[in-house]
Amino acid sequence: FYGKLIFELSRTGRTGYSLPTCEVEATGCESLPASVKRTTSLHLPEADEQTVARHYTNMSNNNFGVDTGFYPLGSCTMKYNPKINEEVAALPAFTALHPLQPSASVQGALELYYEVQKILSEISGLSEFTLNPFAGAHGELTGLMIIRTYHQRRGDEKRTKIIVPDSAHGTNPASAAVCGFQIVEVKSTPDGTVDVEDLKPLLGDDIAGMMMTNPNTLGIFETKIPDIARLVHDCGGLMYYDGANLNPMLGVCRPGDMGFDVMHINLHKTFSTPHGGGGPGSGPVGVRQGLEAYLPNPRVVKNADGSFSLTKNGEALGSVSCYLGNYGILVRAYAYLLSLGRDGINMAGRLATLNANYIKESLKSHYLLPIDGLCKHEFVFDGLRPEYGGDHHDDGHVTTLEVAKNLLDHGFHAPTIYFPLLFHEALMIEPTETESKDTLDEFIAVMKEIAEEARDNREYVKSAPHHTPVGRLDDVKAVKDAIFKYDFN
Amino acid sequence: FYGKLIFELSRTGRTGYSLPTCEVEATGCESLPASVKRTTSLHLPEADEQTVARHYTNMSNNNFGVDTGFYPLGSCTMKYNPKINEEVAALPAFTALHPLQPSASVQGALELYYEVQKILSEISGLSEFTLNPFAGAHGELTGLMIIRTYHQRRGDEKRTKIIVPDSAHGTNPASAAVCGFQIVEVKSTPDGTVDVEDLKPLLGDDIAGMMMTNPNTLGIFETKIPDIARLVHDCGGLMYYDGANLNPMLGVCRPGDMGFDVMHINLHKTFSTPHGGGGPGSGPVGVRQGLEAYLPNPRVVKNADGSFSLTKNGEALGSVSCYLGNYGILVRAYAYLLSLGRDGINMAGRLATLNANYIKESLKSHYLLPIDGLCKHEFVFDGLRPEYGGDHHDDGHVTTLEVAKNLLDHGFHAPTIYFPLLFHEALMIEPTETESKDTLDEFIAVMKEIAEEARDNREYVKSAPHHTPVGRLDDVKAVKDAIFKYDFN
Amino acid sequence: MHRYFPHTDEDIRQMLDLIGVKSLDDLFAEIPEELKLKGELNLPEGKSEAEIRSIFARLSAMNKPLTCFAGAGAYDHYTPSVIPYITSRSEFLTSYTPYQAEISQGTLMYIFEYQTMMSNLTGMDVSNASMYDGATATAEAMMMTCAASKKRNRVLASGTLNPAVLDVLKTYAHFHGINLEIVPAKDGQSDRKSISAKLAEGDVAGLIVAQPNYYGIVEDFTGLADECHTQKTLLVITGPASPLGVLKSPGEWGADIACGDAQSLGLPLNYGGPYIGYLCVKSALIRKMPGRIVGQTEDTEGKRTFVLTMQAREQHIRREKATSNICTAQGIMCLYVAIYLSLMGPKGLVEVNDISMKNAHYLCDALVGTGHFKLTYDAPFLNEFCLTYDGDVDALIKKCAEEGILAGVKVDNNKLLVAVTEQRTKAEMDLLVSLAK
Amino acid sequence: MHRYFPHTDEDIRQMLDLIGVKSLDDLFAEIPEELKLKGELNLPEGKSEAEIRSIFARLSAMNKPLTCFAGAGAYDHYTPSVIPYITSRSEFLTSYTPYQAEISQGTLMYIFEYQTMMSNLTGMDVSNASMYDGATATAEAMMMTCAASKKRNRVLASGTLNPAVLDVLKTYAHFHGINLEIVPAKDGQSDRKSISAKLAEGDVAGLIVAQPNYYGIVEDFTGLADECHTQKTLLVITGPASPLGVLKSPGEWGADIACGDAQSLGLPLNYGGPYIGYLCVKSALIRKMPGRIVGQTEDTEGKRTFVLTMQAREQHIRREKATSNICTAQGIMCLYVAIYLSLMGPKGLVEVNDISMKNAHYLCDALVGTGHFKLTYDAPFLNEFCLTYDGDVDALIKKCAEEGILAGVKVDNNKLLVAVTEQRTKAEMDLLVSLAK
Repeated sequence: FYGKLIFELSRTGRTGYSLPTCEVEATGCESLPASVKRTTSLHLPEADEQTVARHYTNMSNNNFGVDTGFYPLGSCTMKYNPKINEEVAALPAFTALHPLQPSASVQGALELYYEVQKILSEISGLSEFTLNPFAGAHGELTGLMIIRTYHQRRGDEKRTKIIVPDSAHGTNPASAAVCGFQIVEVKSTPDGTVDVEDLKPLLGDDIAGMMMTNPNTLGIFETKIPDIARLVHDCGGLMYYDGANLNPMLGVCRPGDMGFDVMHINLHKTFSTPHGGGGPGSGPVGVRQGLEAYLPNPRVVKNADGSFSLTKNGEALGSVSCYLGNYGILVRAYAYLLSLGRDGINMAGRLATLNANYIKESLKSHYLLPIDGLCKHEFVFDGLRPEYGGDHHDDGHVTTLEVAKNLLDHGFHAPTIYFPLLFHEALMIEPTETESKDTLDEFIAVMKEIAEEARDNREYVKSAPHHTPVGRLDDVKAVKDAIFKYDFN
Repeated sequence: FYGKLIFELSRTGRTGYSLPTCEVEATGCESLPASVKRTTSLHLPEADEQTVARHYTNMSNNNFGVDTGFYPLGSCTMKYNPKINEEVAALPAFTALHPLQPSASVQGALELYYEVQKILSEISGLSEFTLNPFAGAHGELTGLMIIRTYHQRRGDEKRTKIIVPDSAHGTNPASAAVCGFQIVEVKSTPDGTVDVEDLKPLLGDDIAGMMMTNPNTLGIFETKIPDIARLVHDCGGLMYYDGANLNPMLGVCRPGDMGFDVMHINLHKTFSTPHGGGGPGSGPVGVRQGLEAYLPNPRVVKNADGSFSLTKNGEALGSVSCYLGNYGILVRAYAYLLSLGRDGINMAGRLATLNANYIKESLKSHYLLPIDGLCKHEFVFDGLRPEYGGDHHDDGHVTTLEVAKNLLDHGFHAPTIYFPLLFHEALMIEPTETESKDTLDEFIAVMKEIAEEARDNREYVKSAPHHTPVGRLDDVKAVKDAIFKYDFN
Repeated sequence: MHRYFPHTDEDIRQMLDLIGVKSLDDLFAEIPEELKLKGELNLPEGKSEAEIRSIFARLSAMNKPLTCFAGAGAYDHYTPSVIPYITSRSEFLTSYTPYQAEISQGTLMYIFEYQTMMSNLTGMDVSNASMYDGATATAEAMMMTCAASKKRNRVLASGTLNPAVLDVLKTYAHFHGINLEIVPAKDGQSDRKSISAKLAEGDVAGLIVAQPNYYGIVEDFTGLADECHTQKTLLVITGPASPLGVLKSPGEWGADIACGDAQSLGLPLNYGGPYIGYLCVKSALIRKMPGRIVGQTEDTEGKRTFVLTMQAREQHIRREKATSNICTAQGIMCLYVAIYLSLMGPKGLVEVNDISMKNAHYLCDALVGTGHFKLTYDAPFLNEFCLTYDGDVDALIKKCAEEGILAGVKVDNNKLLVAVTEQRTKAEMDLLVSLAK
Repeated sequence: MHRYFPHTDEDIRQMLDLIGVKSLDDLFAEIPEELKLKGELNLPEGKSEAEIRSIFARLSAMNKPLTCFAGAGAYDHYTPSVIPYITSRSEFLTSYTPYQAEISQGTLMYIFEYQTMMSNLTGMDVSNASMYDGATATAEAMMMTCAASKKRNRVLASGTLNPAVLDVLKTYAHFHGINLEIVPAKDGQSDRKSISAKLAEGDVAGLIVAQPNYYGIVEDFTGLADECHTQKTLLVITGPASPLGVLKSPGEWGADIACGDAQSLGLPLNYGGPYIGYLCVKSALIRKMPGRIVGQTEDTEGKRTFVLTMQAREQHIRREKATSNICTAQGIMCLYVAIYLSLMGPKGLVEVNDISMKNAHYLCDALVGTGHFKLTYDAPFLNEFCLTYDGDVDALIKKCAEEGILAGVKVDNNKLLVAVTEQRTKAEMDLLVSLAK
C-alpha cells in the first residue's frame, strides 16, 4: 500500500468535512475588501472521510514505532509509552481549556503543572523548574539564557564563553551560539571522558559556564565531575547539565548533587511521553537555589490558601513561550511519574543500565568496543570488528550504515549511527528498561548473524535493506533535486 | 512479525497489571472453604505491558479491515465506520453506566434508545422496534418468536411452518428451527426470484409465515413482493423481512410498505457500526401496528412528562436479553443516523446500487453473470467465464476460491464465495456506497487481470495467495487435528 | 456530497453511462411504483461532527454514572488502558468474520488465545469463540443438553440463577419446546434435595446451576456431577468469569458445560452491553457446541496458522436441522478478554478477586454494623452479598443515587444485593455506610 | 516488578552473571560514593491505573472548560474525529525522528504533505517540517532575517503583533544580539508612516507584521513588500493559519517569510500546547531556513520516496556557527494539520472562515447593540474583533466564566478581544450578549 500522496487521491468535488449550519445572517468573507482577499487557488486535497482514513492508516503501516519492536536508538531513550498516559491526556477537562482562561477555571491544570515541577525538583536535586520549554534544545537555550541572565544581573558582562566537550550533543554548541555565546571545546581523554587537564587552561573570567551530560554521549559516567564542577565554579562559571542522558541516573545520582546549577530534562525521553515522529517534546529546565528568579515567565505558583496562580516575574529572563509550553505533554509525564512512583523511578535507570551492559558484553566479540568497562544506559561500538568485515583500511568494508540497514530487515529499528563524532563508525546503542531479556537476546543474535554475514556474504549485507517497504534511499538525489513539495502540474 | 502466541511470550514473574492497594483489613480469598477453592493452576500469560501492547499491535498487522482497503464481501455491507461514532461511544457518561441504575440516572441513555427506535420505524415503515437483539440472527429469532406469539395468542396453535426461499441466508431456516418451526423451502425461478407458482401450493393454515429478504441474496429486487405478501396474508401468515439487504432500499422502498409485518435490521451492516472481527452486532426488530405488544422485554417508553422509563409488558414474548442488548452499538448507530440525516440516508442505497451495477457491467465480460439486468446493492457471478479458465467441465478450471485468493494478493478483501448455494462458483460482490469510483476501477482492473492470468498463467493463479502474511491454509488438517487451544506442554 | 460518500457528479455520470441508465432513480426502474416511497423520509437533516458532539454532550448530561456497588451479573472492574487502545485499531475493529484466513490471522489468533484462556479458566476441554452474553450462552447450553441427549427435553435450572437470566432461559425454552423447570432456591442456595429427586426421575437432559449464584453465594457442588452423570444428565455451571481465578472451576466440579458472562474480565459496564458470553465444554460435546470455533492448522509452508473450523456444525450448512442459529461470535470482545487476561496473568486475577473480596467483606461488616442490615444468608461469598434491610430498598437506592452512589441491586422490597470490586475505595465504602445509617 | 519492566528475577541474575557483576548497584560501582543518592527519593509510591484515573478525575473536576469566545492566537475550531484516531496509532505516535527512511515513510510522507499544504496556503516556495509554535517560529524568522542579511542586526516588529509573541521575540532578540524595535500600532494597525521612515534608514534586516493582527484586523499591506525590498529588508508576515484560506497570502503580499501558528487548523486548545509553528520561505532563503525538511528522492528501485534532507543546514553539523538550535519539528502535529486540510479541502477551509466570520459579525453587532460596547477600531475583521467596554473587563470575564462562558481576552481594563468560530451556536452567542447587557 505504499505510494500515493493524498494529493493524488484528490478528486474535484469530494468533501470530507462537516460544518454546522450557519444560524445567523451576517457579513461573510465575500464582503472583505478585494485588496486583502486571496486570489490564488488553494491546492488542497478534496477527499471523502474514508479515503483520508485509509490513506493515513496505510501510511502508518510504513512506519516503525516503539509498539512495533525494539528501538535501540542511542541518545533517544525510546521506552514504552504507556496507554494510560494517552488516555488521561485526552480528557476534555484538559484538552478543551483555552490558555487564557481565568485561573479559577483551570486550578486542576495548574496543580498538575506545579506537581510535575516538584517531582522533577526531587528527582534532579534542584530547587525549581519551569516546564515551559517546548523541547530539549529549547530547554538548553532557556537554561543558557538563565546562565547569561545570572551573569548579566551581577553586572558581569565579560563572560561570553561556554565550554562544551567534544563528545557533546550537537545541540549544545548550537544552543550556546543562539544564546549569543562563543563556544570553547574541551577534549576527551582516551576513555571518552572530559580531559580535566585540557579543561583547566580554558577556565577564566570570560567563562559563563560549562555544558555537560553525565553519563556522557558514550554512556560513560564522568567520575571527575566533582573536580570539574569545582573548577568551573571556582572560575565563576555555572555548570549546565544536558538531561538527555538522565535516564540511568534516576534514583542513583542527582545532577544537583553532582554540582550542576542548571539543567533540562527531556520528558519525551526520561519520562516516556511519545516521540511523535519527532515532536512535540518538552524540555523542563531546573535551577539550583538562588537562580529561581531567572526562570522564564509565565510561572505557576501556589498561594497560601492552596490555590494556584499564573504569575509573571520582573526578574525573569523574559518569556520563551506564550503560555505553559507543550502542556499536553506535561499531562502524560505526570501520569507516568505517578505510575512509576518512588520504586519505579528507582528501578528504571538500573534496569536500563543492566540492559546496556548486557548487550555490550554480549556483542563485543563481534563489534569493536573502543572503550571498555561499565557503561550506563548506552554505549558505542566503532563498527564491526575487523575479522567480521569491519576493517576500516579495507575500502569495501561493511559500514555502520550497512549494519543499520540490515537490522531493519530483521524487524529492529537501528541504533544511532555516526554519532558521537569521536569514532568513524559509531554505532550507539541504547536499550531502555522496558525491553525484556528475550528481546535483547533476539537482538544480540541478529547482530551476530549480521556480523557473520558481513564476513561471509558481504555483498548481500551491503545491499540491505531487502525487506522494508522501500529500498535504500538516494540521499544525494534528495539534496540535488531539492523537491520539498508536491508538484501539482 | 507473524508467529508467536501470547503464551509463548510469557515468562514466570512478569506482570502487566496494576491494582489499587487494598485499604481495608478483611477476609480474603484464602478464607474461602477449601472445598470451593480452585486447585488447578491458571495457565494465563505472564507479561509486562509493553510485551502485550506489541504483541497485539503486531497481530493487528496481519488483519484486513475496512480502513485497510476495499472489502466487497457480499451480504455483509462493509461500509466505512466513521470515527465520530467511536468517539461518542467512548463517552464515560455512557460506558460507565450499570444496566441496573435507576431510570432517573440514565435518561440520556434511554432517550437515545427511544430515538433510534423512532428513526428505524420511519426508515422501515413499521410501527415499533426493540433494539434488544444482539445480532442479526438473534433478531431473526426474536422476530420469529413474535410471529409465533402472535399466532399463539390468537389460539392458533397449528401454524408450525415457516416458508423460506432456497436462496435465503442460512440463518433463516436455522432461526426458524431454533424457534420451534418446521421449514418449508420455496424454489426460485431462473431469474433468481421467488417462484410464486411454487409458493402457492405451500400455503395453508399450518403456515405461520414466510421469511424473505428483498432484494434477495442475488441482489435482485423481488418485484412480485406485493402478490407474495397478499398470498401469505390471505392464508393467515405473517411476512418476515430479513434486513440483511436493507441498504439499497434506504429511502427508496420501505419493508413496511412492501407488506412485511416483522423485520430485523443489522445495525452493523446498514448503519455502519463496526463488524469487530465478527461482533458485537445488533439486530433491532420492528413490527407493524398491532404486533407491538409482543416485542420482548425490557422496553423503553416515553412518559407524558417527556421522561423515559424501562418497562416490562406482560403481553411480550418474554425476554431475549437481560438488558437493552448491545447498547454500545446503538450509540454508534445513533451517531451515524444523525450524521447521514434525511439526505444521506436517501443517497446511501442509491450510491451502493450504482456501485454494484457499475462493477457488474464492467466485469461481465470476464466473469459469468448468471442473471442479467439491474441488481441492487450486490450481485453474484458464477465464477470465471469459460474462456478465462472458468469452464466447470475442465477438472483443472480456476475456481472461485482461487480467484478470491488472488484478490488478497492485490490488496483487496475477497467477495463472499460459494453463497448463495444456487450456483457452483458463486462470487457475491457487494461494494458499498463509501467506495469511490477510483477504488472500483482498480478492483475492476485487478479482477480482469486475474481473469487474464487465469487464462494465461493458470498455475500461478491456482497457487495464490503469494503475498499475504501466511500462505494458503490447510482447512482439512484443522478439522482432522481439532486443536482448539494452545498446548502448554 | 456527504463526507461519507466519495462520488463526484462526474463519477456518477460516467458510471450511469456505463451501466446504460440515465439517473440514479432509473437503477430502481423495475420496482413497482406503488412500492416506492412517496416524498421524503421524515428525518432531520444530517448533522456535522460539531453538532453531533453537542447532542451527545446534552445526552451525557442527562446520564449520571454512579459509584458502583451493583453487580447482579455486571461488575465494575477496571479496564486496563491498553485494551481500548488496541481494540480500536481499525484492522481489528473494522474487519468482519475471518473468512479469508490468510489476511485475518490477527482475529484468528486472538480468538485462539481467548479459547485457550477460557478453556483453562473453566477447566474444560474446549471453548468456542464466544457468545452474545451470559444469558444467551446459558440458553444455548440449555438447548445443547437436549440436543446431546437426543430424546430428552426436560431441563432443570436452580432458582439461584440470576432472574434476568432465568427470564431468557424461559423464553428460549418456550419456543424451542424445552420443559424448563426452575427448582426454587433454599436458603439462597440450590435445593440439592429437590434437585436430586427430580434427577432421579431419569428424564432430565440438563441441570443448570450458578456459581457464585445470584445472591453472591459460593455453593458447594460436591457430588453433584456424579449424581447428574449417573442419570445421564449433563451438568451446566454458569456464572461470571472473573471468580474462576480463585473458585473451583466447572471442570473441577465435573461439569459438562461451563458458561456465563466474561464481562467481569475487564469489559466496561456499557449500560448492559456489549458483553461476552463464554461457552466451554468437555470434548465429548464439541460437535454439539454452537458458535464459531478457531482451530490450528498449517499453511502451504508448514507454518502454524489458524482458521475457522468445524463449520459442519454451523447453521449455514445444517440449515433446517439447526439447534442453534448463532453465526457470529462477540468478536472484538474476545480481544478485550484476551488482552485483559494477558495483562492480569494468574497472579493478577487472584489478586483482583482477593481485593474485591476483602472490600466486600469490609463493607458487609460495616453495613451490618449500622444495625439496619443483616446478611440474608449465612454462606460464604466472594465479592457480592445479599442483605436484608430494615427499610425500603427503593428509597435507599434513590437516596444514595442522589449522592452519586449506586448502592446495589434491589432483590425485593427489603433485600439488597451489593457487589464490590477492587475499584472501590475505603472512602467510597464509608460514604455508602454513612448514607445507609 | 512494575508493569512497565519486563525483568524477572531470573533474567536479572543471568544478565548480571554475563556482565560479571553481583548486583544492580554494582553497575554503578565507578561512581564516587559521595555523589550517590543517600536514602530514597521523597516521592509517593507508584499508582495503579484505577488510582491514576481517580487522581485525574479530581483534577478534571477542578478545571472548567468554557464556551470559548477567546482567541488571541488560539482558536476553538472543530477537530475532525479522524484526526485523534489516526494520530494515536502507535506507528506514528511512538516513532522518533525518521532517521531510518526505509521504515519511516509514514512520517516522511505526512511531513512532505504538510510542507506542500503549508507552502500552498502561504503562497511561499517552501515550508519546513514545522516549528514549536507560532511565537518561536516568528522568533526564528527574526533571526533568519539577520542571518540572511549577514551584516544587519536591526529588526522591526509592528506593535500589532500579539503581545505574548512580542515578549518571546524580545527574549530571543536580547540574547541573540538583535536590535528589535517595536513600532507602536496606530489605530490598531501597523503604523506605515513610522515603518517607512525606519526602513528608509537602510539598516533594517527584517520587518515583521501580523495578519490578521492581534486586534483581529485584516490589514492592507499594499506596497509594503516593495518598500522593504528596495531597502534589502526581508518582509515577514506572521499570523494564524486558518485565515490563509480566504486572505491574501504572504506570498501574494510579496513576503519573504511566512510564519505563525497552525493551531487553528484543527488542533485542540490543549491549554496552550502542543500547537505547531509554521515557517515558509521564498526559494532564496531555503538554506537559511531553520528546522527539519523532507525532500523527495528515489529508492534503489527508482520508486519515489521521501527523506530528511538538507541537513547541512542543521545545528548538528554546523554546531558552533548555528543560527538556530532547532533539531526537531512538532512531528505528530504536522499529521494533525495534514489530515485536517485533507478533510477540509479548499471548499471547507473557505467555509469554516465564512461561518466564523458571519458568527463574529453577528456577535459584534449584537454586543455593540447592547450599548455597552463599541468597536475599538473601524477596520475590516474576519472572526476576531476588539471592543471597548463601558465597564470593567475583568469583572465581565469573571461573571461570564461563572456562567460557563469565556467572554474573550482582556486587552486592557476596558478593551476585550472576542473571537468566534464555526463551533459557536447562536444560542451561545445570545447568552453572551445577555450576560453582557
